[in-house]
Amino acid sequence: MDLAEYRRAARAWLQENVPADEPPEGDAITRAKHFMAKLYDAGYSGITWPKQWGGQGLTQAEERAFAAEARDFTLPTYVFSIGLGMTGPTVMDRGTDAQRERFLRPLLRGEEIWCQLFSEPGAGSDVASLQTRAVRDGDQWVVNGQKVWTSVAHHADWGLLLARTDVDVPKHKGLTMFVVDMHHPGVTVRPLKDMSGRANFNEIFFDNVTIPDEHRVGEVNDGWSVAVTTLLHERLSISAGVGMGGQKDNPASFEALRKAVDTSDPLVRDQLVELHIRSRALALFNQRLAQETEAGLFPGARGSAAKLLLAELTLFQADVATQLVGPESVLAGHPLAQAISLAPGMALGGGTNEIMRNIVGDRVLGLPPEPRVDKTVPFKDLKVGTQA
Amino acid sequence: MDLAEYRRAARAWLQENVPADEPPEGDAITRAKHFMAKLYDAGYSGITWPKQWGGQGLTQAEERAFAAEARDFTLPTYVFSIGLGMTGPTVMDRGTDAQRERFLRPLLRGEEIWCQLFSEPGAGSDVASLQTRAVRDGDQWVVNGQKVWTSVAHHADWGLLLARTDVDVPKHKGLTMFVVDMHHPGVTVRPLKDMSGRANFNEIFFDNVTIPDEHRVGEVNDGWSVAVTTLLHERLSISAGVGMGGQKDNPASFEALRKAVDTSDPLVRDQLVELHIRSRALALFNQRLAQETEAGLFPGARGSAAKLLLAELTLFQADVATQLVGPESVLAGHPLAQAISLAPGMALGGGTNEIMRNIVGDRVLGLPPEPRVDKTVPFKDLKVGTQA
Amino acid sequence: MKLTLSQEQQQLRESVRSFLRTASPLPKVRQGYDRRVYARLNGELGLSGLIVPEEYGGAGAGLADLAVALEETGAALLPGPFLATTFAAIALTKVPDKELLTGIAEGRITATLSGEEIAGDGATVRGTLAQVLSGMEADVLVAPARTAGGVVMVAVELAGPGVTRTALETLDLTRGQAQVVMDGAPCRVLGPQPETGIGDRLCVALAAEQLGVMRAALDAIVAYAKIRVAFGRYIGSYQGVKHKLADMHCKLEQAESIVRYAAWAADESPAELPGAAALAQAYVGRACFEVARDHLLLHGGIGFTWEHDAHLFYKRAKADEVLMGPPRIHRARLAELLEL
Amino acid sequence: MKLTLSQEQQQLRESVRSFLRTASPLPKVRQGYDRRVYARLNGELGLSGLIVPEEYGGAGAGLADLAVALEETGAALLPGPFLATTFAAIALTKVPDKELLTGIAEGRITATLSGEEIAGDGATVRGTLAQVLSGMEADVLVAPARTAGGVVMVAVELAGPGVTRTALETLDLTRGQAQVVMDGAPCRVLGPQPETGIGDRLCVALAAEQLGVMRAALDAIVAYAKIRVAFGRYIGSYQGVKHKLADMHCKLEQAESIVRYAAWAADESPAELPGAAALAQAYVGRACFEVARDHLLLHGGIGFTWEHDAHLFYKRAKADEVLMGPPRIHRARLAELLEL
Repeated sequence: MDLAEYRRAARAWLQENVPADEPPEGDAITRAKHFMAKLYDAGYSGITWPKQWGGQGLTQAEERAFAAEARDFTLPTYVFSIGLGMTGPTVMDRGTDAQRERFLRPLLRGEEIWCQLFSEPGAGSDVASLQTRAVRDGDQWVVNGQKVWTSVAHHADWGLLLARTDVDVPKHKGLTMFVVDMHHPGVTVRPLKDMSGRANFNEIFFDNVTIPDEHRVGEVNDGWSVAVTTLLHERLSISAGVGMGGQKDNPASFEALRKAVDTSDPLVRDQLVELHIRSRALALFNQRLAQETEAGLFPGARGSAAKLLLAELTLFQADVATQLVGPESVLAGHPLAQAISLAPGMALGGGTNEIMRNIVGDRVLGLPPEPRVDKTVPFKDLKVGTQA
Repeated sequence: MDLAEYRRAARAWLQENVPADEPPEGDAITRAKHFMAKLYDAGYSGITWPKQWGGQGLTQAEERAFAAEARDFTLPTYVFSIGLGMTGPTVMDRGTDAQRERFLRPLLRGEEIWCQLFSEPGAGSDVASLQTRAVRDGDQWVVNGQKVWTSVAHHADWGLLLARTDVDVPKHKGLTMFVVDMHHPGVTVRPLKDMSGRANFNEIFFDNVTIPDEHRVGEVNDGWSVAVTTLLHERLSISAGVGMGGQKDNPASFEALRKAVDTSDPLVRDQLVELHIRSRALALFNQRLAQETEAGLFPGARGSAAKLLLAELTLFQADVATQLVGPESVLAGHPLAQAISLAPGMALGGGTNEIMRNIVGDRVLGLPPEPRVDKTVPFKDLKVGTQA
Repeated sequence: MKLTLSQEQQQLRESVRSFLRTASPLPKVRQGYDRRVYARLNGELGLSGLIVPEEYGGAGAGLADLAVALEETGAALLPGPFLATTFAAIALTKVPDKELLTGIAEGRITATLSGEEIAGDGATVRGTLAQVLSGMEADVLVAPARTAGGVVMVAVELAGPGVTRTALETLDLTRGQAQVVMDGAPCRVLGPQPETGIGDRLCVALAAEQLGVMRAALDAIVAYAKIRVAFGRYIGSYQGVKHKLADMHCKLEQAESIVRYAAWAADESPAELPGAAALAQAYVGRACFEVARDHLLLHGGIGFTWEHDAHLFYKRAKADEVLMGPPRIHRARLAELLEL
Repeated sequence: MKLTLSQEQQQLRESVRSFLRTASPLPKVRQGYDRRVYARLNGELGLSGLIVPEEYGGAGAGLADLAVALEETGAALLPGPFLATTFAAIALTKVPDKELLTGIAEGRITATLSGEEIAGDGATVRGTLAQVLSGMEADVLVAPARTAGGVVMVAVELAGPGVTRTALETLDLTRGQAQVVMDGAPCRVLGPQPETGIGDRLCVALAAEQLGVMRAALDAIVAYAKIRVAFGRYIGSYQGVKHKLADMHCKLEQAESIVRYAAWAADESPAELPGAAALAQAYVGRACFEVARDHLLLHGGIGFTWEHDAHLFYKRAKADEVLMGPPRIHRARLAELLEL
């Protein structure tokens, strides 16, 4: 089957099978699982993953073709995105065959939901300074600590957990990666409300939670290199998504605003022009990155530039929109009140603007690194988190 | 004599004695010296300096009163500003009595002109990394090296020179301060053109220039602490001048621009409004600092905030002015062509914007310092200047 | 021109600040308007009567003093109708009314002010005001009403007959608004609408509150930058953070200078007031939001959570920025005053 | 839409870049226009004929290719009439003239273009053009002339009778202008003035040059940040410098994307061209100056000296930004095209 044909078939399947409207939350999980099962049966789940572990064994070309078609639909697969984009690929790359056998197919078939457990209240940008401890006890590990910023944790069956297993070595060298059963006693999931009042994240508390050693991913104390694999996959899946769509429902977009404001005022018009310029500049940059990717040129750290620009644009849009619309924009029911409340999220999720600038400076421009004070000190002697 | 009377007398003297127009360059030095002599005879030179060394022994109150009156005049004393504002006070604070006796009165009487010799091509923001060497030879020192950014050096009789006397200790600990005779053989002054084509600075080359040890200021290897004294006086005299006047002749000022551009265009009007807002914001900040100073509250490092804002405003003004005026603004004869060429100077003289932000962050906000890699290494092992 | 605080003003600042620190700390702010705090604020500190003329039982202070108080209520994100009552008091000093001014000075009456006109017949009013600041908490509405005889200022009891109030939640969790519908609501005519000065003084008062909001936001993130560690260093030691904080400090310095100037102009130099007031809103409103925004962002992920206070400042700053209308109106006013 | 370079375009870029690196390095740029460099540029590389149709001896390329070449001449701050001749060639592709196009393609003729109208009678022209790009170096002026029969495009020999040229120094040391006064100067009518497309293509061509200027400026300061030490560390390791460079890189990425898009639109999608051209000037002109300005500032004191090259980029960037008029005209055009 050639690529064009593959694409047509994918489109036809999507048209027939994607539910027109997203169902309400509670039921959504059942329907999402049901949809993933259909996707799997149709051969569109794990397109590039090896057949041995439940994938289709096809190439990036088919994957991109399907993704391009899928962009016109809203697939109800959000709760599987962490598993498919980050934790699944990590198990594939770094897990044992037994782990691959156990975890990958149920993920592709939509039977099990995954979350990722890296960040902590004291370890955000600096994930490797995390404090959650895993202590060996025979052929299992006992985990205590707290994680945060965990999406879909309240639905998750499994979590990919990074924990500290040695405090006597520098921080990057005492971490180990595990798969933890989210239904295990001692795992508490607490919803975390963001500043708009929505609960899209969770805090997770571990109280003497045990993990069998066979659920360890990679070697003991080699967890940081496993985490780097996961974060690489995360960056790939974020940068693939950056700037794609999203403006359609944005009340602060150029198209939405031009209808909402008085364009007979030249100053208002000029603000809209500025919004147009910035939106187009970023959209074209994203399209250029996508064209490069399709041509086989991997954008690498340049994706961080796109992410930084998106964070800035998101804030700028909501800010200028509320200025243009004026007093009514801050009424609770107004879409812009929600927009301005959510606007900082893009800058704070997936790496702050400062982290993005470091990445662009270090990896794109090749600038000399900041001197590091935390690479050689044993973890127990290191300043971490929040302290005077 | 009470303060008001002092002020009236000062004003009367200024009205009678300040030449109406500044004379052309060559002759200017003679006239400046002549004027300084008159100023000295009238008792307005070194108002707060001790009588013993030629000053008037009065208080800050008289000094401020005279300065306030002098603001309405253009005193032809520019070539003495380094001596009066920086090097003279340093000799006063840190010199021997013999040095005070020798140097201060001739300075106050306008007989001798001074320059300051700290910066080098490889040591700008980081003055303490300078490389000019002074090597002891009996009761004198032999100097070799290069200085840069030296104002009025081509007219100077004396220079306050910071040189390295020990390379085996960390960089701040191997410097010594000297007074160098600018007429000594081996001192070469080369004018340095700035990007506008004007030569307001000089490069100074020292080729086996000798200095008698009695012209050393402070202890051997204690030059950095002397330099800190000088830089403190420099900062005081800069921050005293920041934002005072200056807009009158600025072709990029609000008042100049409103006459030069088409204000029927609402976008042009709004740019002028922005210019007005920023100019007023800084002018009011400077006035507030001045009022605090008059009330005896020393603004300290907050003056660096004013300097940073002035650097940014200067660039913004020239930038927006050329945008508003359009193509003719870049013709060589247009005042804005000169303005945009000189605009970066404010950000590059007296500390870059980055240095100013460090000062504000460290000393005003009390933020933790950057870890330093250069404080303990012997100078000879330290990376300095420009190198791969 | 006086741009620095007098000793008395510094004492006023200190007393309001220390009162609010204990009586209305941030955790309490989320619970909203507390009448008991207001009673003490007005009773112990006399804040409600600060600008009420002495003949009506107030302290007869000017806007320079008021600005000091508002800076502190702003910094504390004080919930409830303090700013609204202040707005009304500013208007009432131009159409003095003994009952209202005395009531405000004694802390008995909370009030609010409408900039929009309603319709009146001298005894009753009718009309709809879409967004009245603290409209649910205020006892009295002061508003311009167009009557057959011209525009007059009237006072309407908001809990009285003919008035329907609907609470409006806004972005700013600490201060709500209300839709107020009046249909034959009894009113009292206070006098003809003053020609100038009210709107400008509101601009100055709001700018003073904004100055407090931005100062508190900057203080909060500076304090955090001194205790939060990333990669083994306090985040405040990174130039990426330090330089941004320095820029925020520069904005604060300029904003304070403008607020002092505008308050001085309101008290001492009427000819300068319109330009100073427009300058205050044009500069301070923007600077306040930018500082509150960057303070939130520099907190990192925790700043995005509901539990953290950062969003309270961010939202107050945005709500304040558009309180008097789209911010461009202040720039347009400046253009006009500068005769551009 | 094609936003990436083809293999051929990458080769073109490499050959222009390596030619200019040796034939016109920055120290040489200060000496101004060198006819020998132009002869080789046009002879060896065929740049003058790049967009001249094949029937007139050119390569018949589109703006996407031209943009690649202009990016490199911009990055090298190539002095002299290359951009001016390119502007004229863009106009001439719309009113083809064998003599001029062949001459340009062969590198025999340098030309310039006026956007302003002069007056003509079909045989001679008169009028004053205040600022003609490369007016002293160009052989021929192409300009719209208003005649009794309408506006036509004419060609005027600038060294010919009836023409008085006065050299104008500008901020940009690498490229001068001239005042051109024509009083009965003989002209040749090329054809009626084309209705659309010239101005937009000039905007795109200029944006391509600006993209090159900003890229070269960013490259220069990034290289310096890797070798300049302050306080014992390379300055590029400080976030104060690093983060600014990252922001400059972001501007460059967006500018390149816009230039590729606009050049593609000029070649392939005429309906999109006006909006793309205005977008290119509105975004790239500003970004180019900002990057050139910050690149100069980040050099520290040395960047302020005449001897350092930083000011050459800064001045070219400013001169380019206002070359087509006050930059707000591009924003106004966008507003119009967006039907705001």
